[in-house]
Amino acid sequence: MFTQVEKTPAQTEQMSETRLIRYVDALREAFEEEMARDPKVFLFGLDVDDHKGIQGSTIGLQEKFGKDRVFCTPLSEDAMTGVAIGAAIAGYRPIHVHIRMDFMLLCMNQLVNMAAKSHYMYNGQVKVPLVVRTMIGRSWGQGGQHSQALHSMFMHVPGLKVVAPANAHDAKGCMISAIRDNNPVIFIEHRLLYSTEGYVPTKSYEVPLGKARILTEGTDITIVAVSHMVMEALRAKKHLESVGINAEVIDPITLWPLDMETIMQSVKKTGKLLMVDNAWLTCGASSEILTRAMEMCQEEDISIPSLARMGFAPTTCPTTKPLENLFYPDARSIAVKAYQMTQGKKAKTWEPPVSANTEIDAFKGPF
Amino acid sequence: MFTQVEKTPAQTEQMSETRLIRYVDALREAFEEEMARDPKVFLFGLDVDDHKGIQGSTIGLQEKFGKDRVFCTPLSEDAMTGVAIGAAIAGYRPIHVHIRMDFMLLCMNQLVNMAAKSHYMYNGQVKVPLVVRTMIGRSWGQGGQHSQALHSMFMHVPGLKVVAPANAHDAKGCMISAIRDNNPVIFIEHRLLYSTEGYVPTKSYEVPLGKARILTEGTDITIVAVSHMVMEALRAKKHLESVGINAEVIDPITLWPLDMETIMQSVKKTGKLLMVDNAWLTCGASSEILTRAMEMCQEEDISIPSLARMGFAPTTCPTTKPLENLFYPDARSIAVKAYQMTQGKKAKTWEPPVSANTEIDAFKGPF
Amino acid sequence: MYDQIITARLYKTMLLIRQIELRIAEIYYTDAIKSPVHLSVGQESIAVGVCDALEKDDIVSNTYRCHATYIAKGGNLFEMMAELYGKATGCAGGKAGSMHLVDIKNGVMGASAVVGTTIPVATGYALAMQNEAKITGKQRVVVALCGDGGTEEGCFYESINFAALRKLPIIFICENNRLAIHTPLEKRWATDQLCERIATFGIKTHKIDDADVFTIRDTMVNALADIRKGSGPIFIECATYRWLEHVGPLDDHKDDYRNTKEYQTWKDNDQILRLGKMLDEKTRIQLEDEVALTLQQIEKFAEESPYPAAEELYTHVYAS
Amino acid sequence: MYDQIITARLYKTMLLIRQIELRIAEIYYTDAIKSPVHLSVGQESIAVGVCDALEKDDIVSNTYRCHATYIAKGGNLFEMMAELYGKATGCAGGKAGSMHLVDIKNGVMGASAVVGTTIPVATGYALAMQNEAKITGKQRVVVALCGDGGTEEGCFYESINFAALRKLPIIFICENNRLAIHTPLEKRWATDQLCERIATFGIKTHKIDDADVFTIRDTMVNALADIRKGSGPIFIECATYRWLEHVGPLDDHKDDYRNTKEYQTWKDNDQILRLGKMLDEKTRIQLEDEVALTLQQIEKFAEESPYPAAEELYTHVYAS
Ligand SMILES: Cc1ncc(C[n+]2csc(CCOP(=O)(O)OP(=O)(O)O)c2C)c(N)n1
Ligand SMILES: Cc1ncc(C[n+]2csc(CCOP(=O)(O)OP(=O)(O)O)c2C)c(N)n1
Ligand SMILES: [Mg+2]
Ligand SMILES: [Mg+2]
Repeated sequence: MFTQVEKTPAQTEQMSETRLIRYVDALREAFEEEMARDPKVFLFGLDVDDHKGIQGSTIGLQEKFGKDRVFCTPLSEDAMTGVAIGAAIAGYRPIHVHIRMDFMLLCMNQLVNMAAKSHYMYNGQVKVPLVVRTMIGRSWGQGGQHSQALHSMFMHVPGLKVVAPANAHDAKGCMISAIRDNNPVIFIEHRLLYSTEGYVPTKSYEVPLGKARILTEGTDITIVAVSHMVMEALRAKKHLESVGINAEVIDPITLWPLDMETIMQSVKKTGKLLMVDNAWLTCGASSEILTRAMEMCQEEDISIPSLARMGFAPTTCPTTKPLENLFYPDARSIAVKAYQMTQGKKAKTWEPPVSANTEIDAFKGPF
Repeated sequence: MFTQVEKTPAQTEQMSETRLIRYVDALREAFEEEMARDPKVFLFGLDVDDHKGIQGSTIGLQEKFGKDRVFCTPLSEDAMTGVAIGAAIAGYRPIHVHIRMDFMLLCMNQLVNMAAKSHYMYNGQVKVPLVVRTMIGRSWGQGGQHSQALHSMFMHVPGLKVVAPANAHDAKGCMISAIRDNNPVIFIEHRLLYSTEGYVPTKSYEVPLGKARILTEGTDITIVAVSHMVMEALRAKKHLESVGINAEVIDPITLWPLDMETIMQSVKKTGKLLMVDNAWLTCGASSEILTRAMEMCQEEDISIPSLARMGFAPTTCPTTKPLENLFYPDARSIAVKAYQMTQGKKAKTWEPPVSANTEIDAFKGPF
Repeated sequence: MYDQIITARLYKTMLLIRQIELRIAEIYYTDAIKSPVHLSVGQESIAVGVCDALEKDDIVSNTYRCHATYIAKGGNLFEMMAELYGKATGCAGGKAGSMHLVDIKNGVMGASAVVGTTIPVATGYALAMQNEAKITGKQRVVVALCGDGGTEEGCFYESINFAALRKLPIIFICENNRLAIHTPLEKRWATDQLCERIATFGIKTHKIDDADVFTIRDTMVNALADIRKGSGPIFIECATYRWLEHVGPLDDHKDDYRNTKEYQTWKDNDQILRLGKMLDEKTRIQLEDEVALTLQQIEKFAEESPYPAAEELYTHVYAS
Repeated sequence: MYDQIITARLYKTMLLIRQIELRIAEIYYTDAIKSPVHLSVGQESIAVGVCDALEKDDIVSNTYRCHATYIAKGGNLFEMMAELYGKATGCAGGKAGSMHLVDIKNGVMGASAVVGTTIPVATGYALAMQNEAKITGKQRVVVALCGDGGTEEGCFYESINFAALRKLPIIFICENNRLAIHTPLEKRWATDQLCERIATFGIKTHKIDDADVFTIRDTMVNALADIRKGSGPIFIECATYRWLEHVGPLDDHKDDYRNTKEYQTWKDNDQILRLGKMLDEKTRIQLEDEVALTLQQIEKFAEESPYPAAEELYTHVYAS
């Protein structure tokens, strides 16, 4: 399996004991603990109670909590999202699951017109404590309709929170926070992260929404990466080390609200910000983070650092492997970009070695 | 009525004769001319054939072109969008109408998963020449679900074009271009623009998609404004003139593909860019335009100009007038912002006079 | 036959709705209400027949045409009027306006301006109540109202299927005025067999053609008894007629998109007139006076209430 | 009874589908096909019974489980196999993969990986054909296929209503294998009365329980004749059984989410076996040889074709 971090920040930060477990199991623990703690929490969606249990993340939960609290639904994403909202308004804490983020396009109306607006529109009379789990697909020919990462659409809308943890520790801690949060939280998982392992405390803990994490410290450039791109950025950091460049890698974890303070502290130190999104660029998280960085510098009258971004190619995602590989940023392309930013345009070109086999190549399903 | 421009660029640019007509009538002319020209063009959607005819923009069309080419539908936004896509794939050129942009959240799946992707996913075998008309609401208590401007969600998705003309001339010319375009075009109208008048050529013409327009030349600051905010920006320019500041106002017209060249030429001249979006800021058109401006400066090694943005407050739109007024940027707040940008932070405060009655106050429906 | 007490109560509530809405129409020209208003004038018997059968802790979910049900369910009238005026004392502090009246305390769960979208939300509320009843032993019920147009949205069928599948404690009510804005049913429905269709989901259905407030109430009483025993969802289609324009204060029969003879038939069938005649005059006049007084009070309250302060723009974006 | 020519044709096409899919399953472990494959093994009679009745310029729209219909409708087999291999010579140049086979020339309008979403698109295509027929005088027909799961999406009902309302030349076919991934029908449908429900839209319906390829074909022939005369839409529900796992090359009956006895019943009812027995041996062997040869050829073509060049990533984002 692909272990993400040798020394996870989780490990040092938490006082309690930790174990090395998979992202998907960390999620499962969060559900199990929170459902045991709070009878108002329930989990539903297509396939949550079959023998595969959403890649294992829901296995055993129906046996433990019964069919009222863990159940599958018809294929009706729009209404089922409304159902989740209604139950949340009634005081429950639903967790609704979509096995692909692409399918959330079917329930945008409920999420944007209803979930995001109810608390404000009703002037606080109503709360919508809802978690919408959704998975970004990638690799093995998922293609145009099974690979989209649409977080910027949700970041755009006041009233929604958006979180996209990239390791097992944050997956569990953010899920617990999301379940306890009184707002609709779009919880973004990534198919390729599920089998990655990380150190996770044995005791329950929250990872606060709205707080970024510095994954590795560095002095030469700040790389902010989202979701699965965190893994690529950490690999890129290794490449960069081999040529004496010391990158600080930051995972915003929560995409909305954004913790720009942590990012800017780093950028002030390094003078360079490379934002690597796991999504298209236009009107994306990348444009927002770069714009805010620029605005904050102007505000404080400091000179604007070198800013750049990477993300999906501006195309639909193709299925065939050679084109799919080009569609995504990877450790090497990130390293090269960071190299150019630190060495200046005239630096000689550099080709990092080809990466070893990663979770991307290893993935062959199940989908 | 509120005439938008004294000397419209349309007038000087076009060789043919012009008349002063309303935005909504300019649209109607576009439909009538294109439907007469091309039998494959048809127009459908809720209410297109009632006696009010989408604020008048479709009146008389059913009488002229028959019920096969102009017809209303059941309230089924999702499927009707699919129907439009299917007809487009079959070689027709549908124009589908939504009287509120908010309702497009019901058909995001069809627009993003189907319309935007078909041409690419089928490697060119299929084309989707589709126009989706959609209207931004504002004023008179439209509230949270009748006032949204979601263009950034569509700009985010490769395969869609997005256009938001702000005057009668561009409304007609862009509509003609959109109908003739072989891609899905999201055509954004604004309720408050419908009754504004502009000079429109008597002969048919296209306003090319992807080309911005400099509305008024200036030397001190570039103001880029979207949709109805163009009117506010033009009023702000007047305010600024009274204190000796000369603003260049640019309407991008097409939001995707974006004409950054025109914008950057202006910014290089003025050294200042204020982007006034008619939408929320986060992951919006404003972040994209500012980010691109910054990227282009870095690319060309020129120092980054002063960049700023304004848009909707980061809240749901409230209905009550006093709060609604605060939700939107207006001529005065734009002027003040531009003033600060040109005069520096230490400049003494300036309060432009209260604006005369505008189309915003005049609006009382019909909705 | 209904006793005088119930008749009086139904009459008063229908009259209250009618008078409040006609007063809204009357003062609309003053621009005190800066909000699109979708009036239910002529349709009152549905809201009243339905809500009179409910208990306070039962729930209704509404469309943008929500005044009638809000009033019938016992929503706070002062807060309603203040909301229309955009005042801080409104049920949503002026943020929601006419299309989104809410009063959770009195079982009004809100309303949406996007047609159909409250149907699944109400269904989810019913799911919560079904679970809740397993603990409390008391089965509260949700009523989800929608127009004929609302039944054309996909989420209507999705909700119906889910509610039937899980036997949820919900009553779906279609207020069928055969119009969506100006478009008649015939241009939107392939056939008129809505109840037959819903029945194929294993749901008991009722079609009420004459808007008789007693029939509606009786149907509800029986439906509620069944549902509280666990029957699962029930569907009621009520024919009705919208007297005024789709949105706004006016009579628009001059616009000639609908039949004035039909209008007359429905006016002759007006349930307020009918019940008024069933009451003794003293009672009737007393009720009318009470209604008139309430009207004055709520209007005064709305007028005199302050607008929300500027900082309210930024409150309640996120719940703490 | 069907004559030998038709029987032979149906047999051959079903066999072709079966063999191509089994071959896909066989070579899947080599990773030559880097794509999720949703095989129709066991369900072939629907695709073949349906498409055999169509003309070349009629259109089918598909779900992600689209190999069978693509083949039955006459989609180019070389381009199909190359598409699965992700090659430049594929029907979509490698950009679409197994879930989105397309061949407009042969009337395969594409397929979606998002359940239900092709149903309205097919409906729109039918609308275009209805208009086109007014000029050409020839009524082409669209066939919209979906699974039992697909009928749970709101857009299914929205499309059905619209198609019935406008009497569109479309046949909706539900391939009811009673499974959505691993979830049985009973957990998704409130009742099993789909045909009854669709009938309330004024649509003629047919329920075929045994997957008999001749019955399916006959039903289609009659339906097409009616539709070409302007009858409006027709709905056909075909029971069937998926032999292999939802996605991927394996038999997953060991996973114990479904009934092996049912599996055996369906295997005994295999239409390929049945028709094979109806043919004289010489014909059968000849057809089998032809199929085997085709298989070899298309596999070779796919293997030998080049991958798309890097710059193909950026082509066809926008149409010119
Ligand atoms: C999803 C959506 N589509 C369109 C509209 C525009 N619209 C507002 S009211 C209405 C008619 C709805 O008719 P019906 O459901 O019968 O309710 P009624 O107004 O007759 O009470 C329409 C089409 C909307 N608000 N929401
Ligand atoms: C909108 C949507 N929701 C969920 C999925 C995940 N999913 C893929 S196939 C499938 C089952 C569909 O069942 P059915 O329509 O009966 O087709 P079958 O696979 O049986 O042929 C599901 C739920 C999807 N692709 N699209
Ligand atoms: Mg109606
Ligand atoms: Mg199935």
